[in-house]
Amino acid sequence: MDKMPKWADVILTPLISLVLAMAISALVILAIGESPVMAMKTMVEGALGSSYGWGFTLYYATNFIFTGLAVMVAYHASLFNIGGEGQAAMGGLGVALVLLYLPLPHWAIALPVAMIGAAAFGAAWAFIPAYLQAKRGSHIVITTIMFNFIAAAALNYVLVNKLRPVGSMDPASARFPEATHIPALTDLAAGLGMTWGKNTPVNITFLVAIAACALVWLLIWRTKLGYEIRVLGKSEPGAVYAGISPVKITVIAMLISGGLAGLMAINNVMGESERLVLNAVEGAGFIGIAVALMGRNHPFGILLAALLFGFLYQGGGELALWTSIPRELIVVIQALVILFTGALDNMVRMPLERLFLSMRRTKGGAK
Amino acid sequence: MKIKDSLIALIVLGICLIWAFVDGSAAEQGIGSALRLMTPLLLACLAGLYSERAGVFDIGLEGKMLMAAFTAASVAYLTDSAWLGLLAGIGGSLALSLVHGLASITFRGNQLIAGVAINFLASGLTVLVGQNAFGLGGRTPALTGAGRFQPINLPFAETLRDVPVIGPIYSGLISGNTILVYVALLMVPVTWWVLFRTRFGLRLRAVGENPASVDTAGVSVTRLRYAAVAICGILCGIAGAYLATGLSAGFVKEMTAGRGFIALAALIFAKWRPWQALFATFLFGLLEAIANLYPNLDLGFITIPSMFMNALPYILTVIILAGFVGRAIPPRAGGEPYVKER
Amino acid sequence: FAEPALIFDLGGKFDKSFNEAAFQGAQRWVEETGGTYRELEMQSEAQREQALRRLAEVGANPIVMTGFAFGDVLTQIAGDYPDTKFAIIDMVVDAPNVQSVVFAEEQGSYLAGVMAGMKSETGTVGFIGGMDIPLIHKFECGFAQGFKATQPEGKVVINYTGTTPAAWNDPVKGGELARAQKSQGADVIYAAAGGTGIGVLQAAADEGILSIGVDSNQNHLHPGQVLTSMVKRVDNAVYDAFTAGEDLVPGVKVMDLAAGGVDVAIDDSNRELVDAEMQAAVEEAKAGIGSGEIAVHDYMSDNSCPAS
Amino acid sequence: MTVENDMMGGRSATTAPAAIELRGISKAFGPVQANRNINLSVPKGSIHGIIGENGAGKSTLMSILYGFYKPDSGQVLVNGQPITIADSQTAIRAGIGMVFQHFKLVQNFTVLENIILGVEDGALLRPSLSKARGVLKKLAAEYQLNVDPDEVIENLSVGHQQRVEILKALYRQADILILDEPTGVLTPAEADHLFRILEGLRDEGKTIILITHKLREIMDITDNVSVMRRGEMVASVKTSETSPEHLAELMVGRKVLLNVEKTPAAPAAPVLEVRNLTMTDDEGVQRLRGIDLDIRAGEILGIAGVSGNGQTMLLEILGGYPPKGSKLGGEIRMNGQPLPIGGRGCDAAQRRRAGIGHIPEDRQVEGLIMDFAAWENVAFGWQDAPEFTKGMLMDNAAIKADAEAKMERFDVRPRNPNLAARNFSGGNQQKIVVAREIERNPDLLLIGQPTRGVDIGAIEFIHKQIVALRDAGKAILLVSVELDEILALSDRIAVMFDGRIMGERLPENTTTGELGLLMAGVTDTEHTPDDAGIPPGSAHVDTLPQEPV
Ligand SMILES: Nc1ncnc2c1ncn2[C@@H]1O[C@H](COP(=O)(O)OP(=O)(O)OP(=O)(O)O)[C@@H](O)[C@H]1O
Ligand SMILES: Nc1ncnc2c1ncn2[C@@H]1O[C@H](COP(=O)(O)OP(=O)(O)OP(=O)(O)O)[C@@H](O)[C@H]1O
Ligand SMILES: [Mg+2]
Ligand SMILES: [Mg+2]
Repeated sequence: MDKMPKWADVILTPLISLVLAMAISALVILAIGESPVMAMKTMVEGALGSSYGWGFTLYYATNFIFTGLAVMVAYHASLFNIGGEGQAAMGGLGVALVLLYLPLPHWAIALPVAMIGAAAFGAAWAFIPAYLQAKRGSHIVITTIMFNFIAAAALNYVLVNKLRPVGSMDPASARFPEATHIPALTDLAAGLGMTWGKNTPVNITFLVAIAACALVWLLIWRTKLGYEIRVLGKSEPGAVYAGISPVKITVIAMLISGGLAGLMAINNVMGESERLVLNAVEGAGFIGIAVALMGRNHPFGILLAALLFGFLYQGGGELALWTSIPRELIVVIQALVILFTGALDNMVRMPLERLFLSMRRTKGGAK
Repeated sequence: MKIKDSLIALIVLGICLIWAFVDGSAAEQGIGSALRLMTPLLLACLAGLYSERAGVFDIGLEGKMLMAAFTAASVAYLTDSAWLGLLAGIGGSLALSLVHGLASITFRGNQLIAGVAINFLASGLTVLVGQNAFGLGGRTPALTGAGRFQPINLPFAETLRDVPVIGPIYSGLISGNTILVYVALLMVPVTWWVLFRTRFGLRLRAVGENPASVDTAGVSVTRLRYAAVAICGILCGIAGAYLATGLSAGFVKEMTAGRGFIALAALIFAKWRPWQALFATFLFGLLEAIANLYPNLDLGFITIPSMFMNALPYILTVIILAGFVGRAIPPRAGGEPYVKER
Repeated sequence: FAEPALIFDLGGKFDKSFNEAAFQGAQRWVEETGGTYRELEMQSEAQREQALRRLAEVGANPIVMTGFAFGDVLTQIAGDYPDTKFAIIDMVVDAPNVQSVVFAEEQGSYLAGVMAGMKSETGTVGFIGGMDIPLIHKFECGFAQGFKATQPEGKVVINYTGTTPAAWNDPVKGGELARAQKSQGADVIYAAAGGTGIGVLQAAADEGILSIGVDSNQNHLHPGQVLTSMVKRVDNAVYDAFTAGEDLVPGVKVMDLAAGGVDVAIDDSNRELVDAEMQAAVEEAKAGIGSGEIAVHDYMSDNSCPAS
Repeated sequence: MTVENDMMGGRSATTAPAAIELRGISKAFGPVQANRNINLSVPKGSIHGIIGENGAGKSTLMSILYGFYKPDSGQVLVNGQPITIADSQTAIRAGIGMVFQHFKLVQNFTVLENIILGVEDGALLRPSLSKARGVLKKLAAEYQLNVDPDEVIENLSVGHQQRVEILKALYRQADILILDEPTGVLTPAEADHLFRILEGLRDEGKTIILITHKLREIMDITDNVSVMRRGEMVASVKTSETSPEHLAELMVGRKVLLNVEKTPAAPAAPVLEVRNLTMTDDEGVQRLRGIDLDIRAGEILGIAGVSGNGQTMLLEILGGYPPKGSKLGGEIRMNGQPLPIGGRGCDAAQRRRAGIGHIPEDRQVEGLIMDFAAWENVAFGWQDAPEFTKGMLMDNAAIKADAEAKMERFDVRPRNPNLAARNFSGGNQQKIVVAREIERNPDLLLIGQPTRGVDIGAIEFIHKQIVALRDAGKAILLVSVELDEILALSDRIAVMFDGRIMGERLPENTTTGELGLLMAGVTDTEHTPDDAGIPPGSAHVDTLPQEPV
């Protein structure tokens, strides 16, 4: 028996929270002497007002979907993977190595191969923390934080000393061969005779991300492995009683998690920059934590949260690009959205529950 | 059990001793550097310790420190007083603690999300407000004179300088730090004492282990947790103020540079205990100081690249953690809001 | 008449480094001409192309961008806007409508090295870079050459702050590195590390040793305690580009010592530190570089440095 | 519905004011009405029992009295004075102490620290601790409640933990003591000891409220008893004027069979053979010292013993998951085939494949995933079973259908497979576990504490199912600390003490007294002083040869 209808819980509550976050954001904008209406308009138009805006919003969202799913899968095994940043960076390395050194004649071949490379490198980077957690009890939060730093150092080294073309100033790999460039969504639209999102970075990885959401949902709630992951996440003694090996499941869950984080590289490295640059992940690994938690560790929630963050990123980018509002305002708005929808949600939910309960009481009393 | 508990201490002391033996003067400088690098980590780590011991997990240490660094530097600049700056730093950090408390105690929200939000909030607000106030892209103007905490020379530091062993340790390491370093060091026994020798500490630990036990003993869970979160805010405030007005001379955006996360790692490393927190944070400081002093290890046949030396502290941390420290069991009620009725 | 535009790299326009210098150049142009310009700050890699295209499409001309990271994107899109002129700083892009402005940081750093060599009593100086990337090695290598030219037996202690972008904004670590270098004997420290450098200069001043600033003139930060600053006149490059407007000349523009692109700053804040002898040595080095007598090796040419 | 409530009112009107009087207490948890307009009067200096099915609202009512929950409406009077109990502090000051069903102890604190928590004298601990140490010594002597004041709670047995809870209340000088299912986790000896203490307290003039599912205890010790059903108080009677059957009927609303009906066993071939099983834990303490057991098809072997004597480990080893870091020895055969003991290839899944089912001792920690829906719990442990899977996928439709069928057959209420396990009452949670394991039709079923904290209606049902499985020719190993249960269900009884089997008895030839001695490690029962409960001569009958140790 629930205190209020499901729609009120999953739609009404976040919506009101979002409105509250936006209201406070408006106050902040006022406080720095700018117009909230103008700011809101710029953001919404810039992110959602045209196929161009959507092209960017979806591009960012794609990154966050992968890192969000990564956090989610680990979370269901009650592992807090803060290492998405490093795993995604390593995924980028995997993509770069595959695309630069394997002769891949066509993107349709390059894509799956690069996906394997990305997932393998991301998973490999998650493996040591996972193994140490499972076997030695080394806390995964520490080890994944450390592995983020180590990944950054490793990439710094590889890009500067190994992958950088001779004479280039830029600590970045060479461009990937033309044949391996995956189609952008705008190309697909053009194939269908439409003009959509010209010159936007969103590419078919977005579709891969949607598929990943579905697959992760399937994995967690429909497969035996997912069942075992969730059992372990809820109760380790329970898992042992049920004949599930905590060591095995811990490692597998983290490998999947790292692999998903690594897959993000398909979007930003293979799809957008078409070469590997330094700091390509740009904090998406950390945003993934917020996205997963706000999405209530459900792929559909993650999809929505990722879109929301994509919107904030792109809308905020537009704001910073075309108005005098500093780009940090966006960070503040993001913070408020995370705070209100993710952590202060009960501030809205509790009164709503009381409202629905009393409504039910009066109705119940009448009959 | 006991040996395992003091293992980090032994490792740290061992490194120091070997270093002092191999290269005395470098060790003196390095250990001094480690002490300074340790101080913000230690304060933040103890801050987290209070909060998490009371059952409120805090990944917002970074944000609280950053906010404190900013408010401390701003007020120190405006008033030309490091002490007022310190107060402001504490105030700034406390404000975020209040947000954390509101979200995770009063409204029983997700403590981790609240922490993430606080990190974002601090990162954005500091630059936004700073740019509005000073127009330097979020930086505060450089602090001078009374706007900064100056090193204090302890009594007899000069006279004892040439005494062997004691001289370098007392005059070189212990003396000549800013007051906040001593505050941080003092906070270790104080925290231990508060936690394990006072009524408040007993209740605080109890509320992190089993809040229902505290509730049924007639003590308010909410008030205790708020108190813990507030102490966390104060300590993060000191840490941030030390960064901006002790170690450097003003605020630079994102100047905490991940120290809040390292402090969090140290807290787990220390298994939520004050003395171990001292050694864990000192270990981080020490490893960084070593990497700073030997940036390009030339082994003859191969020169270790700087990136590797930069990553060395993190690599060693993982090795020590996996090799010697083992399983860390967090406070049992940690991370979960106290809900009586669902 | 089209407005010019300036795009800052991820570090932001107040990076205490070359973005800030670019900003100052634009400001100077505004003050002198009363004109207006558009400016953008990047927030993510994916925005580079967006920003360039949008600016080109709204008719901004010329479009100036700071940082090598734009090189790749500019190569891709310059052809799409043949009527727009672009200027890119710190990178060579071969396109008919692009001016590539490259600085001879090694030459300016060489001069800084010479001054450090004259000043150092211990025979040891320090170099602190932000991230370990080729551009910063260019500074490091020029500095080391200048120093070794003065003190052939001297030693340069080299540190890099870190491997993440945080390395550019960590004054605390910068300060500790400076102290570590001092303990190794360094008495002049050259910082090429953005916001981290502020901590280096501060620590050096606190410790009573000298420091050398970078990019813009930082002598005033600690008067009498900053030996000099290796100024990289990004401001001039931007100013020139804005002034040239649509007539911006494509091709590679080398901003070396001779062109006034790099220099060491001597002003009221550090005049007392620079005695006549040092002044003469600097002038001599300048002349030597100008005449080709002194060939300052560019790290970028072969990824190695003869002086270290 | 008969409400026999006037008796209490009459009494309190003529004598001193009642220690506790509740008037019209109501409490809802969201949509659940846990207490509805409850009236209750408890005379001073009496022991008052409260009974009711799982989820009837007993714990809620008492928690309101203790200030843990706030009532939605109603009034509380303590010693005739109206009082608003806003929090537990108020309750403690009013002289009320409570021992909760789930102990409210800090696991990694010492006994002393737990005792003083909330009632420290002054800001420093040292004086409080030394004072408490003194008081504790006196209380221990007075009430025979011995516990080591410096021991950490997690190292104490549940029985001792409960002593700490009682000491906590006494230390707070409680005049009114509420105990919520105190005997659920106690051995008979411990329970008897507790009751002597309670009687002593009553004789001192203290008032005691006792919640229990065991009617024998109600009949033994209480003066009055109140019955709750579905949030309402349905009756309050004098204990001397009622009978267990009557109470059971009041509670459940129908006649309940209080004794297990079973025919004599017809044991066939041995199913499980255990030979010289030893186990040393990770701290080097030997916990099992050579166990030999045989269980045959169609019989129930009951293992009696005070908890902590190795029964849990025996179950875990047989269940395929010995405690981490333990060293094992000996031999286990199932249907003649040797089973691995520890190491690779030995886990719970392997045991299930070998035909072993397992109802674990702790349903909430091991037996169920509390946050999973009931239907998901039906596949718990059997997630590999072919009928629940389609390749790598789980066949959720099949699992749900199976869950619905099981819930139907086992009368799990509410019959909602989508409800999380957490939201079922203890008895119904246990029915889900029992249904899952029994319906698998295992050759051997391991059962630990099948009815702990379960109401009588559910106990009756669960016992029937266990007997039915035996009658279907399956072997059953039953571990319980409830001697009544062991005696009622077992065909043979083995007593465990200190990692050994002390002896085997036939239920019809032994008594609780004799078993109690064996459980205490006394093998030589010849010199036992005659106990009132032991029929003469029974202690001498050794029906089975003693197992070699
Ligand atoms: N904290 C709570 N939040 C929500 N519902 C609760 C809570 N505690 C109890 N309930 C519900 O209130 C009702 C009464 O529960 P209560 O614990 O009082 O029963 P009980 O009689 O003590 O049962 P048992 O014999 O199993 O101990 C049940 O339906 C239960 O689900
Ligand atoms: N915090 C709670 N929220 C919701 N329901 C609760 C809560 N606590 C207990 N319940 C429910 O109240 C009822 C009685 O719970 P109680 O705590 O008395 O334990 P129980 O289920 O009887 O277990 P046992 O007696 O075996 O320890 C059950 O339905 C339980 O699920
Ligand atoms: Mg109960
Ligand atoms: Mg119960």
